[in-house]
Amino acid sequence: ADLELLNERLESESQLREKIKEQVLELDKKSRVMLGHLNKVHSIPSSEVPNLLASVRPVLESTHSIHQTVSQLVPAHQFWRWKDMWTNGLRSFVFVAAFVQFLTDGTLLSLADTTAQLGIKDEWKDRFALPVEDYLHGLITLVNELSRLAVNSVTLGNFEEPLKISAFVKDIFSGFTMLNLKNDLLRRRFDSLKYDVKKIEEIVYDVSL
Amino acid sequence: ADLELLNERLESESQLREKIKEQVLELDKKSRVMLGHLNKVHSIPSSEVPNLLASVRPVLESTHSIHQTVSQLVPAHQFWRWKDMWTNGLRSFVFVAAFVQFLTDGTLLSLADTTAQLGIKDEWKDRFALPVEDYLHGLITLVNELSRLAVNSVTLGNFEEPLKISAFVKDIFSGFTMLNLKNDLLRRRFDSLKYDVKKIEEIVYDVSL
Amino acid sequence: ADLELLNERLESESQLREKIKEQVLELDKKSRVMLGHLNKVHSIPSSEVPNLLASVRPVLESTHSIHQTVSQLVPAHQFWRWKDMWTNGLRSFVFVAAFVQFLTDGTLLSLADTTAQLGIKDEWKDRFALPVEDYLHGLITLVNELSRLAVNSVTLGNFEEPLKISAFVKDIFSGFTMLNLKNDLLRRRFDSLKYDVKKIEEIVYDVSL
Amino acid sequence: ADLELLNERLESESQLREKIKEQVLELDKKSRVMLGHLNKVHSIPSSEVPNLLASVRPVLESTHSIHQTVSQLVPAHQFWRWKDMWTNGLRSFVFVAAFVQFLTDGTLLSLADTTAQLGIKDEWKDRFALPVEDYLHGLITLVNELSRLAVNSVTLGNFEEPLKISAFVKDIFSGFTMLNLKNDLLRRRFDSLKYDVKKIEEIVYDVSL
Amino acid sequence: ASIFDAFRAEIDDHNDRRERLIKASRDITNISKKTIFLLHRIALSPPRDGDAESPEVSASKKGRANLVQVRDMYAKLKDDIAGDRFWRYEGQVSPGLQEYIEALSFAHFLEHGTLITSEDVQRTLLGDDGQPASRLIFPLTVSDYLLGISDLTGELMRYAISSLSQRGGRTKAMSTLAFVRMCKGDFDGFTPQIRNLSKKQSVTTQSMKKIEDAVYAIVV
Amino acid sequence: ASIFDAFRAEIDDHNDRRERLIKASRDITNISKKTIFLLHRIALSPPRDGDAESPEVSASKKGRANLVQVRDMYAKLKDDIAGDRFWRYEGQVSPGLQEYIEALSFAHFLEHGTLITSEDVQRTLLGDDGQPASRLIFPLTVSDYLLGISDLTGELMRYAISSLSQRGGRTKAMSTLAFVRMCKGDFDGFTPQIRNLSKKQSVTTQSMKKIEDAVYAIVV
Repeated sequence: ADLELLNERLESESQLREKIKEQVLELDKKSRVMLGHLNKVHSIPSSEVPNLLASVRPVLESTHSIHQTVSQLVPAHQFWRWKDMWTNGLRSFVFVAAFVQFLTDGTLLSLADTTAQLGIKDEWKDRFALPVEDYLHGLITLVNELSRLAVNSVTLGNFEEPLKISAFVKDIFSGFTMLNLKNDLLRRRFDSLKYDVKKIEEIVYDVSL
Repeated sequence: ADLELLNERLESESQLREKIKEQVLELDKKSRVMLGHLNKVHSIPSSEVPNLLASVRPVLESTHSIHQTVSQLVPAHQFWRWKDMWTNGLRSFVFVAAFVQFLTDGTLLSLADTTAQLGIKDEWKDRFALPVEDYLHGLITLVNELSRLAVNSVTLGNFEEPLKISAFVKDIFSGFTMLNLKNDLLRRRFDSLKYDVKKIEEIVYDVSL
Repeated sequence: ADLELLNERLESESQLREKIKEQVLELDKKSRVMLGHLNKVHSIPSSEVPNLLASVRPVLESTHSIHQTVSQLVPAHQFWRWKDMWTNGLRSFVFVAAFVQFLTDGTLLSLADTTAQLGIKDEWKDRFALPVEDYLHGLITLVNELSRLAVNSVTLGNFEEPLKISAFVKDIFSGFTMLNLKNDLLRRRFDSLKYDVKKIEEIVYDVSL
Repeated sequence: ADLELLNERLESESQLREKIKEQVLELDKKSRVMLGHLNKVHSIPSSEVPNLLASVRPVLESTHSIHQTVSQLVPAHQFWRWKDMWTNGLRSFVFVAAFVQFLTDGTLLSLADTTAQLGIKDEWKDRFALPVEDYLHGLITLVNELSRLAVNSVTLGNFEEPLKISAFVKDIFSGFTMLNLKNDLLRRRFDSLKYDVKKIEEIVYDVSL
Repeated sequence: ASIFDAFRAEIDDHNDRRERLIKASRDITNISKKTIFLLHRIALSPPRDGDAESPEVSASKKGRANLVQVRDMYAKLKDDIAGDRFWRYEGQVSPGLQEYIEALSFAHFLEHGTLITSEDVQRTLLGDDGQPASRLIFPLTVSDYLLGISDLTGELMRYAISSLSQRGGRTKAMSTLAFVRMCKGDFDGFTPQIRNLSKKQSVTTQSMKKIEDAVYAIVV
Repeated sequence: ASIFDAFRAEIDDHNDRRERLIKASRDITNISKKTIFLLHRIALSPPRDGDAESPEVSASKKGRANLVQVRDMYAKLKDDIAGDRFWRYEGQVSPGLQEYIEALSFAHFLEHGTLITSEDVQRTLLGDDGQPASRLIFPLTVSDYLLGISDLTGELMRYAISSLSQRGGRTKAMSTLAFVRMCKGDFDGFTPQIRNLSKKQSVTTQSMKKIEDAVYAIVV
């Protein structure tokens, strides 16, 4: 009788896993669509960037309702149990939001603003939230991408962009320097940021000659 | 400013981790003490078992206050975030409690009774609980140990014990057969139970000749 | 346009996969139920075996309609494309059918009869069939189980059973030795059969004393 | 009794480890602060460098008392037993001290002077010292950083700096080539120095045009 | 034990067929690799006065002529991979097939500057009579097509960077870069469904960045 | 670059010393392994009439005589491992040292049936004058002691199972089993502090179960 009860619990967990997985697949699709759009930023003139961003923003907004659905599926207090299922998607949304913001006005999107842009509500916090760590992962992806953008904007004849990128990235880098990171993936990704910073500085050097 | 805030959060998480770790070290000590005691069951006559169990029970009870401390350290809703830190200890407590129960009266300790014996309160459930999975892990360890006990009790001239063990283990095994297990560690450990069951049956066979 | 076409193909394949998976979950449940029943054969007197088999047969028959559903889902000539999804279940059905047959009249169920007992029609052959390899896997599982049964039947006082098992298993074993198996799972499982055969021989020796 | 003795030894070692760890965390904080400050050297005019160095020097000096504390914690003749705990911090202090010296007067800080600047006393030598290996690691980090500085100083319009850096780095590089390094981390890091030297030469070439 | 006699024949047949297909796959891989080498060599050779066609077009023609051998090999094996057998031995057939697709798509790119369609690839795998669908030697899976093309991007990286040292190389490199970017973008959507594609996409991304860096170095 | 001259000498010294110690560790490992083989052989040989001592005691004596070579090697190396240097080269010294402890503790067990104390092990590692503490060639770490003894349990498993086929083997096996159980129980408490001990404890557990199964097989 005890084992039957346990089996019911295992069954309902496995059903819940399936339901969350469905939502996660949706989120992954949206993530790929946005990354596909943003990838074009490397080959278009800066005049076309606003249109590009205009095509990304509604997709980003469309994640809100899925986040809400997930927040309703996750049982109370079980955010940390299930979060691994959507962590990758969430980190790429942070990247997308922060990249869009940078391309829009050159500023850094704060954690609070990112949370808002992803439509994540504070009252879901025991079921769905944006942890600091994932926000930081998204920013590192942004720096990786910006070092590529610095290269390609010069190729397209835009010599101003690397300067803007360099200043922006230096701020993020010096912010990270102050953080007391554990010896984990985030730490290793931060260590590799140096190469991006250096590469961007070399590009600024090249265009300054 | 945003990054400073983030750093504070990272710092406080790392302090919390240290504090929980201290408690986990205590739990691990108790676990080793009890396993050390119970290990003697393989080399003593059955008449001495009650004394042995009497020395284990107070240690098991002494875990209650540590569980309580951990339950107070873990922030609300974050059980699943931190549980990996003490999972191993918890599983060995399940084993200890279930082994003590078997040695006492030959019955199987239910999940609810195990939870009670470990002093885990239902009202902590978003901070400290005994998940089904860990209970099942403990039972598998019990079966592993009982196949060893079957061997050694025969060596000590106790030919009744294997019969008792065989019946008990068969019930657990057929219970597990009904469970819809994911393809994970628990599943693999269950698959290996067959060998224990078979070994115990062969011992029963040997003593029945 | 080409890529869209590819995408449509993948989508329809993935829908098909979902549909087959649903059926496979049903098959797995039936498999668990039958294995659960048959497990009792190790602890009941032989007089109760017919009743036990009577409870298994209808479940085995109930797989026919699922096999039919799967055979209708799989596109023409694509049996080998999808079969990995249900191989485990199918092998355990072979074991169940062959075990039931052995317990009924002590004979070996042929490949053709197994196919019939599982309700697999010859006209489905490019969509659903019972390959030799899976039939052989089922037989190996049967031998594993019979070495266990030999032990337990003696314990229950049935000294005839090991003799019956021994003769039966020797035939299967010598059949296997004729096969030129590659270095794959089937080969490794066959290599391990030696231990079962030896174990059964020892039991026959013990009871002949 | 012997085992109890061993346990006491382990306990006291583990307490010592905890105490040293506390100090190491302090050293890591100081390291992060100084690296954070020095990072600004890449984006400020050379006239502001003296102020920057003035903010770093007191932090560097504040490590003396921590080094002293560590030297008192470590038992006689056990320097190499514990040094892994603070090696990373120590190497980064070597880098900081040597970088500050270079920025101050363009000279290379010797091993003896580095030892003095870190407040490491000769009489501690069997408990706390600066091994050659760690000094050399610090110098390699310095060269890595100087190739970055060469790039950024040109961007800021300072065309003298690369010449100064180039001469300085060549001396260090030719010093390293005299060493018979084993195939370890130091060797691999030295091998990568070639790229920095080459990069700096290209910059000198560019500015000489 | 007589029932095992029949099993024995079937198992031996299976093992023999498996061996034949593994060997054929190795041969096809070799032909494809040699063809790719040939494509690089001819396409990057300087155009000579009086040549009616560009080096790329002539590379492509020679390459495709070379690859007819592969089709012939498949035609010879057709009993071993007909119908359901293709799916049974997919694991043995795929490696060579993907190399073939890589070579074929490279030849196609050199002549047309576009991505060869899966239909075009399938069309090179018809039976002797050249009739459509019903005469397929075997069906081309989406997975083999995409994974074969994914390998192409690494070759295109080498091709683009080599061509940068030639006259007109920058234009060539830019159009190759555009093509690689398109592959990267178009294939991203397939990563969840196609096993191993995601690893190959990372390689494609690396190749793309290498071309970008090389083009950048020419610009500044 | 003159400052690098001094570094050069120091680095060369370090590399040479490291090599010397690695070589010595290998030699010590060989001597220890041979000694263990000798211990098995003599201890399991049938006692002969008229022998003053049991095979175990005579094995132990010969084994310990053999192991004096190891002490002599350490004494010869003492400058390379004196004081703080021991800690610098611990990684090179440990492997041989642990094998030595395994052999020494086996010899001790055969004669006394008990666990050799860490003090007794340390006593075999004194300088020439045989004076205590101040004359240690190097300090014995808790880790080397425990890891060396942990390896012993595998040898004891082989010893116990071999002896079961001899007269009086069951008693011998039972007392060996009791000893292995004691090692297992006593060392469990050290697993969190000693790296790699937990892996060796699993091996000890396996050895213990093998002896238990072997004894069981004799009983039924």
